[in-house]
Amino acid sequence: MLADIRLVAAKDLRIEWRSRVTLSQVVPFALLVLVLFGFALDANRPVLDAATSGLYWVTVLFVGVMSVQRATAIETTDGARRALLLAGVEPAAVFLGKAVAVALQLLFVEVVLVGGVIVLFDASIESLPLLTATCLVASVGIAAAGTLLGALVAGVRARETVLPILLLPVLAPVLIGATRAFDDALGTVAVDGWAWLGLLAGFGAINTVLGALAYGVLLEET
Amino acid sequence: MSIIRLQAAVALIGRFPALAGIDLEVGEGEVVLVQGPNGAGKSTLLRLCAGLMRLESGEGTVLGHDLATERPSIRRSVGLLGHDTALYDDLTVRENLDFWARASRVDEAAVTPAMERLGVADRLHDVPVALLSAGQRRRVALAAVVVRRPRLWLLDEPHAGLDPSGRDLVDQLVVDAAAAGATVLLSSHEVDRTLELATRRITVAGGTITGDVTDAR
Amino acid sequence: MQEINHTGSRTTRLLGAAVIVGLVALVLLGWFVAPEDDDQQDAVRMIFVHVPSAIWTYIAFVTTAIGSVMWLVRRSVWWDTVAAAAAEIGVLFCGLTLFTGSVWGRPTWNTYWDWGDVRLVTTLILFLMMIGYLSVRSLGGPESATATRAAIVGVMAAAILPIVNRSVEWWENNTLHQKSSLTDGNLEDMTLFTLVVGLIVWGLFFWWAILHRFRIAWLEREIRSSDLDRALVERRAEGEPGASPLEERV
Amino acid sequence: MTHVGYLLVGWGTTFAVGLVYTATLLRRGRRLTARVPADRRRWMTAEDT
Repeated sequence: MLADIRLVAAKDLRIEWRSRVTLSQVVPFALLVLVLFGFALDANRPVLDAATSGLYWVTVLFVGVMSVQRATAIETTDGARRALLLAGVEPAAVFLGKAVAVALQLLFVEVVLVGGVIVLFDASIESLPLLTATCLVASVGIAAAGTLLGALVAGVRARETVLPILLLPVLAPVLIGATRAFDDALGTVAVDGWAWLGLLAGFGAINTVLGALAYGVLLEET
Repeated sequence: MSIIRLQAAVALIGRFPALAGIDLEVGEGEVVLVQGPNGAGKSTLLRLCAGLMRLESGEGTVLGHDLATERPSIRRSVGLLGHDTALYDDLTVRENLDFWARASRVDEAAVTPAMERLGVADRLHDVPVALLSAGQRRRVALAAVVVRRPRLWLLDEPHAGLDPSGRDLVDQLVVDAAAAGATVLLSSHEVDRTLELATRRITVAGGTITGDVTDAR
Repeated sequence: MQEINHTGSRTTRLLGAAVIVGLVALVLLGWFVAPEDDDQQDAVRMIFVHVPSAIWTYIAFVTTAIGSVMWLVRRSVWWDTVAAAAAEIGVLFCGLTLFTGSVWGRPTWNTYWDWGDVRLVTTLILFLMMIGYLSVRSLGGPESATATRAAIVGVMAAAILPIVNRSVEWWENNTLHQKSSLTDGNLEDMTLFTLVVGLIVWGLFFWWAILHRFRIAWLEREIRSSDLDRALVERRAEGEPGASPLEERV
Repeated sequence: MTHVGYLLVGWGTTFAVGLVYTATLLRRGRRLTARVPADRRRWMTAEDT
């Protein structure tokens, strides 16, 4: 099972590395969104400072939707999903493998965005452990919910527009939780970030379990 | 020991009886040619035997596994070549085959001989699949089946899209597979070519088997 | 059985009549009999519409979640149709809940949208998720695939609703916003009675609507399946004469 | 009677939406029933899923 997870994750990451979409398109897009927020709010310094973590995580959510769409596209070409079934790989392993690949890509973009936020919004990190923990746990939640919903709309005509409608409301708790945790980590609001981290962990756990169970049912439907 | 045993098997696409009561018994080592017009149910029959479809009614076993309850284990032990080649365009030929070999829990050492066998080893092995022609893609897909060394080969129009040398290659593969004790079920529109290959010919029409001739070869 | 050309039946006619009678009673009770509130005066009468909608919204979504699970576990077509019917009515009630909530919020908290009201914000997120559910329902493709996709969205919405509620609750508390205590306060018996009447009327309407919507969903399924049948029969007929090597799906 | 305006909007919209939905349900029901052949028109009850 673990070998299958590593196998699928490695495959997705190699395809991603080969086409460099994350590097060449997703990261610039994320930074661009930050810049646009900067234009919109910069004149008003206090608002920008207070909103930094919120803007950060809205940007990450958009990036999440894009990465999930990419990851899903990989499998829909040429009946790969059916072949995975045929190869006898555990569906849960396929799900976890793809989720890991999405999570890692998200983490990469998040690190870049932390740099962006420090430079562009001159945020200062008060608690690095909380910051990194939040990124890790939130990425797991986004990747888990995203990978399942991505597979759900795979092969459907209007999947580019349906996925955001499905995914973004589901990620509302992640947006709320991660933003609050970052407020604590960046010292902008006196709030207990670690409690919020627990909530994020709950969200991640539920979606990981649900995804692992439901992915097989979805693959069977092809 | 019968490799495939189907009794009154019915498989639906939506509500349409793609297979409307199939009775079929295929023994080990047989090479069965499945013929019939479009929409007759050839592809569905192959996909049913591969464990990819739900058995609506009737019963059946493939390689000793029950079609209703043990479909995952059936899928693990068959090699299906369908219309789509299930390859990742961004990966090279070797990377694709390595992936499918490891996914099928087969030793990767089998990849190189399979590639040589299908003539995609020398120039093509590090070429991304996206750049290959349709015929070359089918050879790689065939290589993926060869690598798994399945006991039951399910080939859906294996000759389609191949040049003459490719078609001979397919014939040779089928002969070698049967010689090695595997069972082959292949559907094809090229009636003349595949005739000598097959030990048995069944015709499918309207979702049922309308003819079953065992050649006295 | 005489020719029926509508989705009605004796039960739905009975229910329909009961709903109409109930609504008349509710208006009389709600507007004239029930007492006004000390600080809200008559604005409180919105409760008789807002609360029943909210409660029946959640009942509808629980029905959808149950139907989704029953489809995934037992592939029960009947439950899948129930889930689809309940979801549409749930979204309608949810919209009404949000609308009446904000209209009521205007005079009471002088804002149309009150981010501080945990229930309102949670219901909004649920509303968006269930709109996603309905869009998945209309994606097309094979019946069983659509049912499975919708069922997974249904289960997912139900699974993360507690997390959504908790996250909104914590988030709202941290902003130390004055929590609306209206619905939890002690209600005079007349108000309580009217509220119960409201709940009953909404329940009858829900029952009436889901019977019709179930039958409509069932008929739609019939039509879609027979269309697929005809297409495949066509394909088979077209395939009969010479075998053309075009890509064959069946 | 205070806030009559808000109450009218709140209650009125609820009833209006209810009425419109009722009408669409009945119309959809009638239109769809016509398109389905008589034998298949019977909607199954709980047991025969």
